Amino acid sequence: MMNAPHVQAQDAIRISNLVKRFGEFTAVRDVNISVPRGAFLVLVGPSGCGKSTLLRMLAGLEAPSSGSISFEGRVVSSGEAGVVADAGARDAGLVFQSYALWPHMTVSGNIAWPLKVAGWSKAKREDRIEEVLNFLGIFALRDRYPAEISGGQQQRVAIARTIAPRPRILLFDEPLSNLDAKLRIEMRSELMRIHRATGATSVYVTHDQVEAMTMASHVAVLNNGAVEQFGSPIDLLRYPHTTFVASFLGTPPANLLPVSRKGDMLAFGDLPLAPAALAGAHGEAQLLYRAQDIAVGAVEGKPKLVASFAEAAPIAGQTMVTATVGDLRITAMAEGYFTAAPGDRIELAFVREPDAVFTAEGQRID
Amino acid sequence: MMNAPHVQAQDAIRISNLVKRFGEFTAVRDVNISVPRGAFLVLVGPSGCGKSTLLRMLAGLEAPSSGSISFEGRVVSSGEAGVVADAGARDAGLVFQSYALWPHMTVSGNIAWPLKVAGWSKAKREDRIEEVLNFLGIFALRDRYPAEISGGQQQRVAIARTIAPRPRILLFDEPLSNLDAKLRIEMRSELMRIHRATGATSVYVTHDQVEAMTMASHVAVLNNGAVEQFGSPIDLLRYPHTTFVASFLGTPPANLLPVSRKGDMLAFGDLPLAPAALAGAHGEAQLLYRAQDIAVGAVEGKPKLVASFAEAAPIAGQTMVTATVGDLRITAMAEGYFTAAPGDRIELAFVREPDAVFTAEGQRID
Amino acid sequence: QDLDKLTAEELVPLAVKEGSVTVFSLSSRIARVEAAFEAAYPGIDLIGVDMSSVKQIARVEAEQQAGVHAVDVLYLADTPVVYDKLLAAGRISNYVPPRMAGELEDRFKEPLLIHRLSTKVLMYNEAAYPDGAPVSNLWQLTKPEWKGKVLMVDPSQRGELLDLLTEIALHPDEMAEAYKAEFGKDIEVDSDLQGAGEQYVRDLFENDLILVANSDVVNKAVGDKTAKNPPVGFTTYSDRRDNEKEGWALQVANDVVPANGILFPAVLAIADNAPHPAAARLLIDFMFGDDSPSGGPAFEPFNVPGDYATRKTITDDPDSVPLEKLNAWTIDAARTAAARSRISDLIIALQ
Amino acid sequence: MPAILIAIVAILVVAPLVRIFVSTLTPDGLDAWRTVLASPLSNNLWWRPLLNTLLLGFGVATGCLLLGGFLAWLVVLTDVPARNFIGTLSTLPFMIPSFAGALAWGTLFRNDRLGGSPGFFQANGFAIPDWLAWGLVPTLIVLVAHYFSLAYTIIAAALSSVGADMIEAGQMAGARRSRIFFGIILPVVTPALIAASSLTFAGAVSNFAAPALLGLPVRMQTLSTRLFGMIETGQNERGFVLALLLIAVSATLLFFSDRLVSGRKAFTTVTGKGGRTKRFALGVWRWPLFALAAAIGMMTSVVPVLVLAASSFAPQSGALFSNWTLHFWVGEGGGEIAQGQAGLFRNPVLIDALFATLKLGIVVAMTTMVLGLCLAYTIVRHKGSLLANALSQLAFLPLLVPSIAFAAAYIALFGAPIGPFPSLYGTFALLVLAATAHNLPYAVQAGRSVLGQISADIEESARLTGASFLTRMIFIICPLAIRGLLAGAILVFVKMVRDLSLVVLLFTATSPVLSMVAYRYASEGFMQFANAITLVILVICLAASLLAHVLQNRVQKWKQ
Ligand SMILES: Nc1ncnc2c1ncn2[C@@H]1O[C@H](COP(=O)(O)OP(=O)(O)OP(=O)(O)O)[C@@H](O)[C@H]1O
Ligand SMILES: Nc1ncnc2c1ncn2[C@@H]1O[C@H](COP(=O)(O)OP(=O)(O)OP(=O)(O)O)[C@@H](O)[C@H]1O
Ligand SMILES: [Fe+3]
Ligand SMILES: [Mg+2]
Ligand SMILES: [Mg+2]
Repeated sequence: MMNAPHVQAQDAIRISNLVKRFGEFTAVRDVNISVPRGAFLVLVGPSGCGKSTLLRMLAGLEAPSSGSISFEGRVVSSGEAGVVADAGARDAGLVFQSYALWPHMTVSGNIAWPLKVAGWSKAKREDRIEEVLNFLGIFALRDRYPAEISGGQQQRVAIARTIAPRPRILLFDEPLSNLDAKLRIEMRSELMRIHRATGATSVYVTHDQVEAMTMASHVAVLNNGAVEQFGSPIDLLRYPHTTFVASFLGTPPANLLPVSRKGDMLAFGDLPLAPAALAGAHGEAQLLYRAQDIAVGAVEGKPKLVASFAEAAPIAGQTMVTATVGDLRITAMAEGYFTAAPGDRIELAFVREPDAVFTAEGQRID
Repeated sequence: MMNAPHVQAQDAIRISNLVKRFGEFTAVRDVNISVPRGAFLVLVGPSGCGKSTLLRMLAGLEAPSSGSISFEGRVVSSGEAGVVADAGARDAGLVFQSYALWPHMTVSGNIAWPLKVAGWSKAKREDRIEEVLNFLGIFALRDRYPAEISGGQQQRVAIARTIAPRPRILLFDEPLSNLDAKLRIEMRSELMRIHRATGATSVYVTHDQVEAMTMASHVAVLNNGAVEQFGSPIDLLRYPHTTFVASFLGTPPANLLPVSRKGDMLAFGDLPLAPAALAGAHGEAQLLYRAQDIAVGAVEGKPKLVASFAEAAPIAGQTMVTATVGDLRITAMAEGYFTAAPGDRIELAFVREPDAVFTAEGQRID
Repeated sequence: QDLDKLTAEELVPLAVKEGSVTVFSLSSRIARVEAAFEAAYPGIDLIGVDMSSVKQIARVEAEQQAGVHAVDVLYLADTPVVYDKLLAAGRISNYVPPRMAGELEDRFKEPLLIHRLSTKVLMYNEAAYPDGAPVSNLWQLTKPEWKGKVLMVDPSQRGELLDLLTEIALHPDEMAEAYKAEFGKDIEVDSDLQGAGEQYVRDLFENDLILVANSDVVNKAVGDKTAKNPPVGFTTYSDRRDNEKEGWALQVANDVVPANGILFPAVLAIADNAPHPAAARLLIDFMFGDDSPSGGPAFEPFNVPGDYATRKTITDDPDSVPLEKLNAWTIDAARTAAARSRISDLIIALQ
Repeated sequence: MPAILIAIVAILVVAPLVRIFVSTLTPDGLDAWRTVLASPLSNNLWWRPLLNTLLLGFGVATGCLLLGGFLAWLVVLTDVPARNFIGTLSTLPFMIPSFAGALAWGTLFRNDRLGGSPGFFQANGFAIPDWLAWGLVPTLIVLVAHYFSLAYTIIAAALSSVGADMIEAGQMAGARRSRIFFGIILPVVTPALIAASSLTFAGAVSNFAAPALLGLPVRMQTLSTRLFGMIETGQNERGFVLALLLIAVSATLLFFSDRLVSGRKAFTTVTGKGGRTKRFALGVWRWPLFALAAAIGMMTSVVPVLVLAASSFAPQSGALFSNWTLHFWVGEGGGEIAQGQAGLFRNPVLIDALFATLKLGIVVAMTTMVLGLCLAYTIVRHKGSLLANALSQLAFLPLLVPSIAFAAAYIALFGAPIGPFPSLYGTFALLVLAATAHNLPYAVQAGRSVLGQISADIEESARLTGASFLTRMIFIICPLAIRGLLAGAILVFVKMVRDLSLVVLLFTATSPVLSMVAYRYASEGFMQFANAITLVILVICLAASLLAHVLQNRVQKWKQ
């Protein structure tokens, strides 16, 4: 379920058996992750699963309850010793989820301050400030105070402030969440450019599928404080180990249909869908169908299901159609622009074999 | 460029000639929008274009510099009279972009307080709190303080607090931005359910294309404080009036290629793409190609372009491939999983006619 | 006025009808007078509020400007200011009880009725100077051997000390004579000054006169029994009564020419439009005590050694220099009031 | 609401000031203006005292900011041991009258300039030069030791609302602790620093006891000693002129310091995303810093309290540490000591006085806080506007008006019936009114520095629920600002229970307050009793502040 950490001296970041408890509550439980220098590690996971907490521990703002974190082979925090290398000594930059801008400084002041602290000369500072301001498209705002700019602008200031001193480890906590799609694409590729140019190691929390897929060299899916699967993005997408990962990644999200063995077929309710052999010896299973494996409208010779239309969204020339069968949401793809009224009955056809099969508990059956 | 407001008494919200200036800076300029009762108006636009400001004026937190806002035919704010009906008197709820939780109250305290103010009985209050907590999946957090929960959890508390008293006008400022994709889909349909069930009129700011497309009955695209286009979501997507709208909406974003007349063809650089007639009398124009109109790899008899690979993201069984030609980003679709190393040269084929043609200044040519 | 002529017995029924009397008093000992008064005249409630003279003056002025007449009797010192701000402005009036008219010296009846006299006189340490005062002429204090060894409360902070210096200035001839006695030559007065008294004030200041914040400091510095070479200071004679309690050896330097300081009065007056005119008069009469040597319960609270009753029937403490023998000038409110601001300006300039 | 507030401030503050001003326009008054400003006397009457006063004011304000700021940082933002203990010690000095500090200084540093018994050092063979025993330097030190707790109180309140995020962002930048403190933390609490420095400045320039006790022997006059002397010697007009000039000077200074916080800069540290608080680990510095803080506390509160206590036990004021007796507290009357006076606790009026004092203190603290909160709120929410600037200036001035002038103006203004309102002469109401106005600066300054930290959206989200202004104040604003508000209330309470002038001038009390009882004893020369009462007052103040502390902890559960 989880990759054992590669014990390599040159791992830029190595997290071993990391645990963080807040009182009774365990926010991070036994996390083991290692990534080499220059890696771009993306953390994804549901709200409240411990991503920010993990990031804060990496930054040195929070001491682990147990386990340890090493940077380049050097232990920087551990459960026994607490925060060994102080936040400031890690040469890491963190974009806070809450931005944490300094309200009494202008936009450029916010960016300048860390540079001052790092002892940059005035001329170098000014150049750099201008550079990052332009880069984030907020040059015109440089003399405003954080209270005088919009949410997305604040978020960009937070990014600018963090990248300006060129730290060797970059930690991003949902840095683009408040930006519009277009800007987000631009920012994404700019951040990647920076990442590549500086050779920094980055850890990046996001809820955006496309970001996760395009930026990551490594992805860790967290669930409830623990790592559910760790690997390259495309591996996770194509070979999810659990239904949790399967349903969490992918645009549009994959469908999981609970099925039970009916004769030599696995049937969803009364509808036989796939050969029972796929599920091995299991009597109950879950079938993973990607949205593109389900068509809207009946297809000759393919199993079909009547569902109630919920919503439709156009995507890449097709339409992503969501319909419900009982409590189950099923997402299918229709060609061109498709629409219907909520509640309309539509037919869904399973045009391909399931992409994967899982046990009822959610483990993959190979 | 903008629909004149329908002067109808029953318009739930009518915004006329609304302007908001902060000192020198004009954040909202001459906005005119009307929506009927029960409408779900989605505001989209780039970061800093004035969405939050508009919402705050609707909520009565900010007085317009000029123009007016009417609810159900009653003027609630205007440039002359300022805020006529006070924020509290509008029966409107706002989910703040910054959450604006009360840090000294627990999660349930945050939700309970508005109900107390509204004079709900204790029993009703408790029922309702339990209901919204469950609905947002944060029941287990009810006794924590805002500082003790994650960003996404805070955001959900902010939603819970706003919807609990069932206001007649619901204003949402990027309410789901910090939630993971899966939760976001659930929340989206739950919010729609609430919206439909209560018949409230909602105004919703989002950067999420899918949210905009699936939730909206009306969409207004804002640019630089002004309404760039207003209409139903599908209309905006299919018939953008300007390149701004065209490039802003749609997943993946549409491509705009600047072309100039070369003989009887419109050519992008040296590459003839479409008959010059499409551009009417214009010598320069921009062609709109959807991502699905551009294929990766040469296609017999179709114009082709060599570009440099930037990134790829799998989406609905295809791969969205982004490549650059000079400064221009072009997004194309490839079948199946496609990948390459950044900088690799790939061929793009324009497999269909452009979807629309715009002047060099960005106006649509019909 | 009719009421002014009535005797105490005649005032009582009127006063009882009025029911109460309010007095502002510079001394908290008014509480003991209250007990005595209410015992003597049941049915008349005495309301005593203790308040410094300055505050009494401020309050009465402000009240009367607002048209409020709430207080009946004022018992206060600071007579030059009282004279200026209250009497001359008609905010208070003088009342001499018929019983006292014959008994008091005239100077104690005009312009305001004087109840008793306090002092600011030159004091020395009798333990350090067992043979008597080290000073016999005020002018000695301007000589180098007393440089930095004369203390007084800053006369720009306290009215009584300002009055002391004013009184010295008001006796130029005596001061000139004393100068001659001390230095054997006629005094040369600086051209900007008027008379030998003012010259004395200047010379004293220039001889590093030490100013302090309150008389306690003077007493401690001058009186400390154990001190080797203690300074002298101008302070209150009656503080000598604390010698034993505090371990002091304060004694008055009485054989000083031309005088060792001043006697200044505490006066009783009736406020303009007093709401209880009869009771007010009755109280003033009462406060002069009975004919016994101690003055009885009404006067006893004020009968302290070193302070002097104006009533002749009241005997002074045997340990104190009797009033007639005390070599101090008694200030005259009107004259002092007239000269005070000039001296005040002089000492401000000397700081 | 702003209109009502302007009206209230006009009545409570502007009217008395105008009255005082008008009273200097009489021929005598005009003469006083001339004498003070343009005569041979003006040097000694105005310019030199002004110089001394400003030196004291700036020196004390600076010293208080450093000392109070340091202690506030230590208590609020670090893991120093015994934080509550240090916190309490740091609030004490303001409750101890400044004369006790001056006396304490004397016990240690007095030299033989005055004769009498020398101080500790001189007695042990160290020659103390005049400049260290008397004048500006000791006055400055004593005043810093007295007023720093005021700065502490206000700065600590502000620091306790600085969210962890902002500090952590500083840590991420690699800044050392001191850098974060001076670069991030102090600047975001600028409003508190301004408030603290204006209050300590005003306190220092209007303090009488310390410069009188320590300055007069070397003929150092400050404006407050001058002013006191002028009024005391019947030259009221000159006194008022000096007071008005002092007000003008201070108002100018305040005006410029106000500009530091009234621009576009925001100081919001309490945001709608929840606020954790952050404590720095001091590591090896924990105990040394604790020792330093405890030493400061010892010197500034324990020593003066000891001196006070000693002077309530010692029969001879010249020998504070010998022959102690409890007589002045509990002794039976009739004996040799104290002319037969019974001990303080046998004084029948004591209990009455105690209750009267508490009533006065509590009522005035509440009225002042309510008005002060409204004013502070208006000033903060209309930051930078003319209205806010005017209110902020006006609300600050009463601090510098001598009580006696203030009270006299009140009698003159409200003594007579005004229109349909009856005369307030001699009533408790008049006293409360005047005291409210007089103490307003503490409430306003303490309030505005914390209110400015609360981001607007927190209140806006409450407005949207339809909650009225009052409801929002009670349930949203007050709990968030509780520490600053209580700090203000305590300051007002402390000031009020010690105040004498206002009380005797404005109120014809049937039962006296403690300060009157103390005055009685003092005027009779029984300093022991007076000091004992001062200690009783101190205990009351301490109890009040502990109560406030408990209340604050209950309300601020979320900060734990
Ligand atoms: N107080 C202010 N003073 C000056 N300019 C302001 C102020 N508040 C907002 N603005 C500017 O007004 C514009 C609109 O801000 P608004 O918050 O409405 O943007 P928005 O559309 O919500 O953006 P985002 O998507 O980033 O939240 C922004 O450019 C912002 O910088
Ligand atoms: N101080 C605290 N006390 C108790 N629980 C806490 C505290 N801080 C965080 N938690 C809990 O720890 C869990 C992890 O929080 P964290 O902020 O790391 O989540 P996250 O993965 O970043 O979520 P999101 O995507 O919503 O930001 C959450 O369930 C949160 O409620
Ligand atoms: Fe009585
Ligand atoms: Mg988070
Ligand atoms: Mg916004």
